[in-house]
Formats: sequence, C-alpha cells, structure tokens
Amino acid sequence: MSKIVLKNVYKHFDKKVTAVSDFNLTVEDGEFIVLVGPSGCGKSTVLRMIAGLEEISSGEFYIDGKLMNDVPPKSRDIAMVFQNYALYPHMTVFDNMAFGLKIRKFQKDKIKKRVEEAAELLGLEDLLHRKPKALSGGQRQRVALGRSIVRDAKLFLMDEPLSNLDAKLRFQMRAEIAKLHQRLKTTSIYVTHDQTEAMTMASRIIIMKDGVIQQIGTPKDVYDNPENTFVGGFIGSPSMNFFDGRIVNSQFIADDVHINIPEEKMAYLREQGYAGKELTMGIRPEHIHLLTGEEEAELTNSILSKIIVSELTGADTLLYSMLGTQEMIAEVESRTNVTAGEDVYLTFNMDCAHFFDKETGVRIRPEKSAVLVG
Amino acid sequence: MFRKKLMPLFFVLLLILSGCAGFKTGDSKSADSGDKVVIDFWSFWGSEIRRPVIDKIVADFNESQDKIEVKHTFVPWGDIWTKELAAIAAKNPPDVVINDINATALRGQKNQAMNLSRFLEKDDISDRFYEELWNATLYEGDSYGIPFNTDTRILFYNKTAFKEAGLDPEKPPATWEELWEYAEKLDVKNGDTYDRIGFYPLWGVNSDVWMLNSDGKNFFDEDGVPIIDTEANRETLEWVMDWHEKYGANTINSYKSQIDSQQGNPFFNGKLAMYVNTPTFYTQIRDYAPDLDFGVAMLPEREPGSGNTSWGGGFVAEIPQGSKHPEEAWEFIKHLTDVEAQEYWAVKNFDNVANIKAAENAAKNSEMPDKDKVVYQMAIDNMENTLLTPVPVHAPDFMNLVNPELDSILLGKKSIEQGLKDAQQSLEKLIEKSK
Amino acid sequence: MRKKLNYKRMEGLQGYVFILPWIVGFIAFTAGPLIFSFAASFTNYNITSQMDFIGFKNYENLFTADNLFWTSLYNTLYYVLFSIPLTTAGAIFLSALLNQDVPGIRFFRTIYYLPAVLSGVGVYLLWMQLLDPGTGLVNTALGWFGIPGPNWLFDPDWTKPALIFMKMWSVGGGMLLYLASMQGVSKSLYEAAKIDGASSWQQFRFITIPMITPVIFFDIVTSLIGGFQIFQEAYVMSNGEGGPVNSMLFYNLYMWKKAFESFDMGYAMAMSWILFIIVFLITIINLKLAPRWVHYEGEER
Amino acid sequence: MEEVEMAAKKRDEERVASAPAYFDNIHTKRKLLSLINFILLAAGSLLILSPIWWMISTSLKSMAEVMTYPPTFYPHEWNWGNYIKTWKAAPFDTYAINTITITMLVVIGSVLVNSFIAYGFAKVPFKGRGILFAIVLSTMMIPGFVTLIPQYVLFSKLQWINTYYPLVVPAFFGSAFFIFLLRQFYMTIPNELIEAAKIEGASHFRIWWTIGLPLTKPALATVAIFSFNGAWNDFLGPLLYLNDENLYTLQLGLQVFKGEMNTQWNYLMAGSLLVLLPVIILFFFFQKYFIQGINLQSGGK
Repeated sequence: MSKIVLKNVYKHFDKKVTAVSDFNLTVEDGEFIVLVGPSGCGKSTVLRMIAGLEEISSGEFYIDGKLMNDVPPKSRDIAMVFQNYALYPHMTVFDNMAFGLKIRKFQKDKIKKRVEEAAELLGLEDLLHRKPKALSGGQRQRVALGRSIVRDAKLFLMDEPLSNLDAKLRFQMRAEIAKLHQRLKTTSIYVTHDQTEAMTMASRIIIMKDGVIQQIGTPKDVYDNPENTFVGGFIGSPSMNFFDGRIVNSQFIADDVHINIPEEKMAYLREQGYAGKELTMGIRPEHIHLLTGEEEAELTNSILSKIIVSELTGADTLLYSMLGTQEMIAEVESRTNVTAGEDVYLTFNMDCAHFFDKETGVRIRPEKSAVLVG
Repeated sequence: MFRKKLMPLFFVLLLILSGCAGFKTGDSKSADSGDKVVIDFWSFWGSEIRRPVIDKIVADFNESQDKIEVKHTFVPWGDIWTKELAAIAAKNPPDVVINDINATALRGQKNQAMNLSRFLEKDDISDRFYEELWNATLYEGDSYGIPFNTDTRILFYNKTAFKEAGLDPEKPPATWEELWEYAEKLDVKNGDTYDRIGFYPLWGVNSDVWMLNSDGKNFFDEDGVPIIDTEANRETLEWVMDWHEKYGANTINSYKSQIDSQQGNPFFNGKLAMYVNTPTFYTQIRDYAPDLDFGVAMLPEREPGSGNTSWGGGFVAEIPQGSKHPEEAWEFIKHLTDVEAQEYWAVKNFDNVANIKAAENAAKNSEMPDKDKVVYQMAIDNMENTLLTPVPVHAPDFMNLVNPELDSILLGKKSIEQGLKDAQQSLEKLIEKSK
Repeated sequence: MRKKLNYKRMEGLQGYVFILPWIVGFIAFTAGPLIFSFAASFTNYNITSQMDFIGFKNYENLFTADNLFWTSLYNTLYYVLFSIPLTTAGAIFLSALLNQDVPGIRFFRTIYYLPAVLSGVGVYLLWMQLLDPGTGLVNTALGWFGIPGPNWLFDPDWTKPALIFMKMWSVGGGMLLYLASMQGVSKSLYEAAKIDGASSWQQFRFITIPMITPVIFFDIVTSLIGGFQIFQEAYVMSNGEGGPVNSMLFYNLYMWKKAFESFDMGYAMAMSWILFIIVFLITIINLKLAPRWVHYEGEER
Repeated sequence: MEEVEMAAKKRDEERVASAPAYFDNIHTKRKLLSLINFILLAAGSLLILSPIWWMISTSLKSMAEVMTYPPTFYPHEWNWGNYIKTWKAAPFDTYAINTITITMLVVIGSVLVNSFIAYGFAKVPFKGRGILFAIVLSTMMIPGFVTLIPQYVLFSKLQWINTYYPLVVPAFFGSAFFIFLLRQFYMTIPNELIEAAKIEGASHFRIWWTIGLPLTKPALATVAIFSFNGAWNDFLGPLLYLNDENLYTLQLGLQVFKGEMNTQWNYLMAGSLLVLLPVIILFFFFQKYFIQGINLQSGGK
C-alpha cells in the first residue's frame, strides 16, 4: 500500500533557476503515473526529488502520509531504473541485482531466491553470471528492471528507461513494463519525453512544461480535452492543427477561409466575449476528413485545398496542405488515392474542434469557472 | 579481490613495523652509553677510500679517552649542508660538521656556526694552520671553524709530449707567454680536429683563477670594495680570448663537457698536454693512467715578477650553533686537526691538509711512493702562492652577477671592456643594496 | 534555533568525513609551514639569526631592483611554454601507440616507462655526457643525418631546448596516466564510430581525445605547476650556477641560491609567494576554461 | 582500439587510396597498421634505450676505461664484478630492507587514503567543496624549499627526526597530486551509478568501497606505481630526516659513490641500475591492471 502526495513542491537551482514550481500531485496505490514533457521541462527533477537525489526546495512530499522531505534515498524504500541503466560494470548480472538486498542484509538464500525469481520473470536466467558489457541493450535494460524488482520497493521510479533502445525493442519493452506493472501492482512513476509511451502505459499522465504542470489526467482525458495549446500539440501524433483566426458571425475566419462553428460551441464563446475576437482553433488531423463529391462539398463545412505531400503510414494517409497561409495535416483513410498536387475538398468535424485563447493558449471551456490546471 | 587482500596485508605490515627501528621515536642522542657523552659528527666522506680513513681517526679518538664517544655519520656531499641548516633551525644539530671554508665567515655572521673564541682563548691552535686558511675562518676577528683540509691549483704537464715537441720536460712554462709558445709546439692538428691540444686555460679552472693569478688580487679588496674592472683583469680576459680563438668553440666545448662531467679526461691519454687542477688530481692519474709520464709546476706568471698566485679552498670542522655538547665537540675537533690525524689523512687519501706540520710530515712519510712525494711537495710549496676567495658576507651571491658577464665575454656577446664595466657596476649596486 | 539535520546536510557531513584525512594532514603538516613562510616573506629571515619585519621590502626589491628575478622568471616561462605542450602531446601520442595490440607491447610499455623511473642526479650527469657537443651520443646521432648538432649546454640559446629535449625523453610518466584513462573508453563507442565510417584518426580525434580530456586537463595543470618548479636538472647540469649567461637560472634555482647560499630566506619566501600567485592564476584560468573542453562522463546533464 | 598516430595513418591512407582493392581488405589494413606501429615503437625504443645503454656500459667498465677520452661505446673488458663490489661498498642489504619498508607503507597509504579523499571531492556534494579543492591544488604550487625548514622544525618538535614517521605518515593524509588525479578519474564515473547505489540503500562509504575502488582500478594502479616510484626514489626526505646510517635508504646509499672531487661512475651506474631493477619488474607485472581496465560506459549505452 503506498500513496504518495506532493504538495506545493518547488525546486530552485542556485537560487536563480526555478526548475519546478508549485507541483501538486496525489498518486493512489498501484497507479502508473507518467510524467511527460519536452526535455528540460523539469520532469526528471520531480522524479529525482521523489527519489531523494535532489533536495526539495520547498513544499512537502509524503509517502503513505509520512513526510519524506528529509528522509535519505536509502530509507525511502523506492527502486529506480535509470536512463543509462546504471549497472555496475564490475559486477555480474546476479551481483547487480543482489546489490540492494546485500546492503539490506538479506540472507544469502533469500537473495538467491529473489534474484532468480526476478530473472525468470524477465528471462535473464542464463545471463546471471555475465557482466554488463557482455549484454545487449535490451538485456541490460532488463537487468536494470530486475534490479528494481527484486527489491520489492514501495515505489517504482523510471527515468526514461527506454530512450536508449531501438524502436522495435522499445515497443516490446513498453509492453513488458506494462505487463509487469499489472502483475506487481507497484505504484510507479515513469518519466519520458515520448508521448506515445505516456499514452500507452499510463494510468494517469502528467504533462509538464518549463517546470509547471500543464495538465493531469487519464490518457483519454488529456487527448480529448487538452487544457491548452501546449498539451494539445504535445499529445497525439501527428500533432494537433492550430489555426489563428477570428470569430465573425458564428464563423471562424482564418485568412480567407470561413468555417462554421456549431451553435453550442458558439454559445459559450459568445458568452465569454470571444465574438469578433482573435483566437486559436485546434483540431486533430483525424478530425479532418476527405470529401469525394463536389455537391457534398457545398453542403458541408468544407474547403478546397491543394495537397503538398501525401504520406502513407500504413493504416492511414497523412495529407499535408495549407489553410490559407497556415499549415494543415489531415489524417485520412489509407485507401484514398490522393497524390501531391491534387486539389481536394476537406471538411472539419467541428464538434471535435477546440478553441484556445490567443494570448494565454488556454482552452475555452463551456463553463467559465475552471481557469487552469487541476 | 584486491580489496580483500589489501586490508589484512596492511595490518600484518603494521604489526611487523611496530617493532622496526625506524619507528622508535625519541632523541637518539639520549641513548648515551654509560657516562660517555655521545657527539654527532657529520661528514660527506663515504667513499670506499675516504670512509675507512675518517672512521679510523674517529676510532682513535674514541679509544684515546673515556669521556666522549664520537658517532660518525655519512651525509651525502652537497646536501649535507641543507640538512645541517634545517637541523640548526630546529635547534637539534649535530655537534661537528665538515663544511666549506669559503663561507665560514658568512656562517659565523648568520649565527649558524659557533664562535670558537672561547675555546681558542684556552687552547690557541691557530698556528697549526696555513695563515691564509686560518684567516678565511674569521669573521670580525673570531674564528668559526677549524681548517681541516685544503687544495690549490698547479699545472700538470705531459713529459712525453714535451719530448716529442722538442721541449725540455724538466722545464715547464714559467710565464703566460711561454705557456702559449709551448702550447703552439705541443698542438698536433689533424685536419680540422686536434690529435693533441697543448693547453687551454679554462679546462679545470675558470677565468677568475687566471684573474687572481694575473695580479694576486681578488674581486674585492680588504674593505670589501669591488675591484673587478681592472687593467690586469682586462689583460687576462684578452689572453683567455686569444686561447679561445686559437682552438675554437667547438673543440673547447667538446673537451670541456667531458672534463666537467668528471668522466674521461684527455690529459690521461695524452690528448691534452698541459692541464691545471688540484694536486689530488694526481690520484686519478695514478689510478687511471699509471703509465703517464708527467710533471707538476706552479701556475705560470702573467709576466716575470707578477707572481705565481694560485687559488685554493678547503673544508673546516665547525660546531653548529645549538650543539648540545660544544666542549666535547671542541675536543674532537682538536684531535681531528692535530698532526697525527692530519698526517694519517694526508697519506692515506693523498689529500692536502690544513695542518702545516702534518703536511710536511706527509711529504716525507715513508708510506708515500716517490711520485706521490713529488706532487705532494709541489702542493705544499704552492701553498704560499695560494689565495682563498672567501664569500663576502655582504654579497654572498655576487658570482651570480659576475658569471654571466664573463660568459657573455667568452661567447663574444660583449666586449671585454663592457663586460667588466657591467660586472663592476652590478657588484657596486649589490654592495650598495645590502648595506 | 538548531537547524534540523536533513539528509542533504548529513550527506555534506559525510563529505567532510571523506576529506577529513586531508584536512587533518593539511592542518598538521602543511598549514603551519605555509603560514610561517608567508609571514617570513615580510621579514629579513635568514633561518638562524634574524627575523625582523621589513614590510613589503622583499617584494619591492624583487620587482624594482633585481634583474636576476626577471631573468629567472623569463627562463622559467620559456621552459613552461615549450615543454608543456610538447610533453603533453608526446605523452598522448605515445600512449595511443602503446594502447594497441602489438607484439611485445608489455616490453614496449616498460621500456618507455623506464626514463620516468630513472630520476635523480645520476641521470642528469648522464645527460651532460650525452649532450656533449663533440663526442656525445646526441650530436653523434644527429651527425648521421648530416645535421650539425648545437653546442647544447654551452650555448645560452640552446640550454633550455636541451632541457626540454631531455624532458621529452621521460614522457613515460604522463604516458602512464593516459594509458590508464584510455582503458575507460568504451569499445562500443569505437564500434559505433567505425560503423559511421570514421577513420582511425577520426576515431582518435573525436572519441579518444574527448573521453580522456579529464586526464589531459589533469596533466596540463600538474605539469604547469611542476614546470614552474623546475630545479634539479638545472642545478645539476649547470653545477649549481645557472648555466652560460644565466640561461639556466630558473626561478626555483635562483630561489634556492637565495635561500641556501646567501641565506636570504625571507627574500626566497617572498619569491615563492610570487610564484605561487602566478601559478595559482594560471591554474584558475585553466579551471575556468576547463568546462569548455573537458568532458566528464559523470557530469550532470 | 584502432587510433593510430597521424603520420602512419596518413601514409596508410595514401597507400589505400592509390593501391588496388587488395588494401581495402580490413584484415590486411589492420595488419599493416599494426606493423607500422611496431616499427615506430621499436625505433622509439632505441631512442629511449640508448641513454640507458650508456648506463649499462659504464656500469661494466673499469674506472680507467670510464676515464678514457673519447668515451668508448661499449666496455672493452666486462667487469661483472662491479655489481658485487657496488653492493658491498655500503650496507645495501639494510638499505634495501629500509627502502622496501618505507615504500610499502607509502604505497598502501597513498592508494587507500587518496582514493577515499578523492571520492569525497568528486562524488559527495558538500558546502565549500570547490574552495577546499582549490586549496588542495594550491598546496602543490608552493615550492618545496620554502616549507622545508619549517616542516623540519615541526617534525623535530614531534620528536620524529631519525624515524620513518616523516616519510610515511604524511602519505596517510593524502597528497594533492594523487587526490587531483583520482578525482579526475572519479569524475568519469557516471553519477547514475552512484545514485543507483544510493537508492539501493548504500551509504557513501559503502559506495566508495564496493563501487568506487573497483571502478578506478587503473587509476589506483597508476597511483600505486607513482607513489612507489616517489618513495623509492625519494632522496630529500630520507636525507633530511634520517640521522642514523642504519636507517638509510638506497638513494642515500648510492651517494657514497659521489665525492666532492670525483665520482665512481661505474659503481654509481651499477648501483642505480640495481636500484632501478625492482621498479622495472614491478611495472612489468603491474601493467595488467591498466589493460584490464573497466569500461565505465558498458553499464549503459
């Protein structure tokens, strides 16, 4: 049972640089939290503060209700997987995995049992006597995981553990880690800059930028309802289209293009005084559809545009074109035979579009109450 | 694995070492044997030739009485004085040290060596020694060290070469002019190189010795006023430069480096016909070139009547300031510089001793082979020509200023006039500054 | 209010425990003599009989009235300027050669290390013979290639190059350092580079060199400090006099003469503090420049 | 590792460029590089060894032959007995035991203590670390002469004169050179390794012992060799602090061959070579610690 709480946590370096500000988070037992954001956003710093490798400048950090700020890492009962695995090069795989247990003065046979169990779980049985340099990248990564597993710690921390693997291995290990978590149910915090990892593994995602939490939520939540343009752009691949424009008469006008806004959206936009104002519209590529007939085009909310590049990704095709002077990507069925240079009609599923304040980038919500961040 | 091995090894070592002599603290001198006072005596005589001689002298002293026990320690040449200085500073010095005679007054002035007047008042032994040596130990009239041995510079010449060149082997050159003439005759040139060189003045001694030889005057007069820019010195350097041009820098440097490195000497195999060095150079001839037929002579005169002035040095026995047993040390020094010990030293080492009587006895000692006696007698005879150049107490490092000027002259980078003038000026400035 | 000991502060305390031996040793053996020598630099201390405060007179004399001070400083700078780059490059080059799989490599390593072990007066005297302009081995060898060798220790223009040449002979000590550090460079880095098509030289330039920069940095800093303190070779090879036209009168040699021949210890101590400041400033510059080129694998990203 | 010095490399490249496809063969190329390397090393060895040959040759000559002008390149008469005479000229057995005793202790102290201190400076953050480290470095910059006298006085007050304490004890309190050297090596150990161990529950002391020591083995071997060398060849220390000839070391013993007027070159060289021998043997066998270096990056990428 372990629940962790971070309250108003700040991290300053050299009293000048603020790496993390006002970080608040409650993690329930068994959750798999993924901290995601571009490099330098402070996500690793948060993890290192939780691990005790960095001091918390201000704020409080609890594990199971116990204040941990001043508890040294070794007493926090956590396990951590490092980006470069941090395996001890002079020790065998067995010794690497047994190290933490030895320090905690476990009995020899107990150490052996635990290490062997973990090795079996990870398929490392035959490698126990090897040294790290005789292992492949994936194997090293498994040893690093194994080293954390044997400890049976309360909290499991992972700092970009997959970033040094190639795409295929990464995919495979991602699934393995997810499986492992389902089996062990250890509360885990996972740091990555890869939004796909975040989306696929997390029970909840925390998106950070410049040391500030942008949004916390389930993968679906953050995908469907991004709190601001940053989240919208960061989560999802290919990323969300953003168009700058203004609202005139229930229409969103970007450059010369006029797009009708559904009435319920228009209602709260108007209510919040955005009518006639500049704002940003965001729409995911999969919500832009390809139309086939001209008649249809006239009926619906559509625009004619010239395809610059057409990319087949397998299941879908990505169509790159321009909305006036602004770039636009549409994700359409792979079977459509659209080639570069062709003029096609595209339509926007405006029910799925989001509007963002142009100044702050914050999503304009139906109710005015919530301003930002939970 | 290496960590597991290291720790036990370490403790075992510590265990063994705790019993080792090097880890017993405490003053070694406090372990006096019985009623005897143990005094420490440091010398740099550690070679297989000198060591037995000094040990015998020490043993004789220890046996001659039952109050004092001298413990002789060999300390390497040159470094012995650094060690002595540190020990004096720590107020834990030895009781007797052999030191350079030329800086005795300086050490007296700096309070490193003990003023020996209180002992000399009781037993005046000053008349044992050559006057020039004794004077060198004085600072403001008090002696700070007792002369032990000395040296001088004499001319060695190859008699066989003399005969070959048609010179009379019993008539060595008497003046600088003759030296030049002889050398001309002795030179054997073979293309660009020499099979035999007659003479070059700066192998074995430096130009300051020839300046001393030229008019019997040091770089300072009795009052400590620098007198380096003189007519005699100018002439000397001109003469030296003549030699320099005669043989050329390449030949000279090649021979010089060999001679300076104390390995190999062209005089031994007749490649150099005349050579100036100390009388003890004879022992090398004796050991390394036993068949060489050579003669010895005083340094030639610059011109008839200018004198055969030579240059010497030597060592004194002194009591460092802070010695715990100066009275006993004095007793030992008296023994060390008395006729018996000095004669023994002179004969066994073929070394010039400071004690006049001992030196004269040695020259007649039956243990000395005839050839030894000839050289030794020449050394004694030359003592009256020999001057010392004690370090001036107000300008101990004056040679740092003079040497580069002399170098520049020899390298042709400065004229003789300019070089001497600059040397004179910088010495005057140095004296001015230290007053 | 007593501040609570949090674990970071505890860790800090552990840090002090680690360096405690040094702190104790420093206070016990070094600090006293250092403070003493600093204080003595303002006196006319002569070790045995006097130690009167004379203010900045020693320093004043050094800068205004002592030509030999400047000569010795020039000589020392000359030596440092040429010997450090040459020996550093030489040692790196040599260790690169010795880090290969060549038959008899253990013998080669031992041979190249030999000169570093040979120290002391005997070696310098040996070199005086080797540098003999006429019969010495060096000029004889140069003669085989038709090069007329210089007068080395007799020509004031060649004395310092002679010492630098001699120093080059014993780069084996530095070689040892580089050899040790090259062992830490991962083979996989070379493999990756090879796949990228890097030539041997490129691998050396872009992998080996950056990976051993911490040791290069160490070598440069310590050789600079050591270079400024050159003494024994000059002392022995010039018979303690400083060579022709004082061309081998290095800073420490001059200081030694002042301290132990003229017993002007206060003056020598003032000299030593000036040297200290010079070397300290250079080291600080080195430390400041270090982050630009020294790459520590263990550093925080 | 494949890095090879420039000249050989360039030559090789030119050859490869102009040569037929035969040279494209990787094995041929590697063999060629290895051969060039071997030739370079062998040629360099001759340069390094020629002065040493001079020592050997002198050590076997009679004094009469040493004094011959011009010097002979090899002895006409091989006096192997010189070595026995040298050893018997002074109590060298005793000196050898004394030197070994001092050296062993100094090496043990240097390796353990400096590693400990350096770990603190490299891997444990604490307040004032930078300044303290700067002080460590600056202690190297003070010329030894000026602290010689005050230090002697200090040891004299401790009643340590004529014991091995002044020679051995300071080694147990760290030396700036070694601290700096080992710190540089520790800096190349990724911090992640230390952090991982911290999280696993290890204290810094444990991390130093179980991770720091084994991972810096090549550097420790360097320190061991350097400190061995230093203690073995130390002259000034034993000279100053030992008054009893029974406590003398080999380096002091060698001085008996050097007098004020002449030097017994053959014995001096024989003695120097004999004293050198253990160091060479030690180095020869100790090398493996460099070769089996540890790949710090192998735990990662």
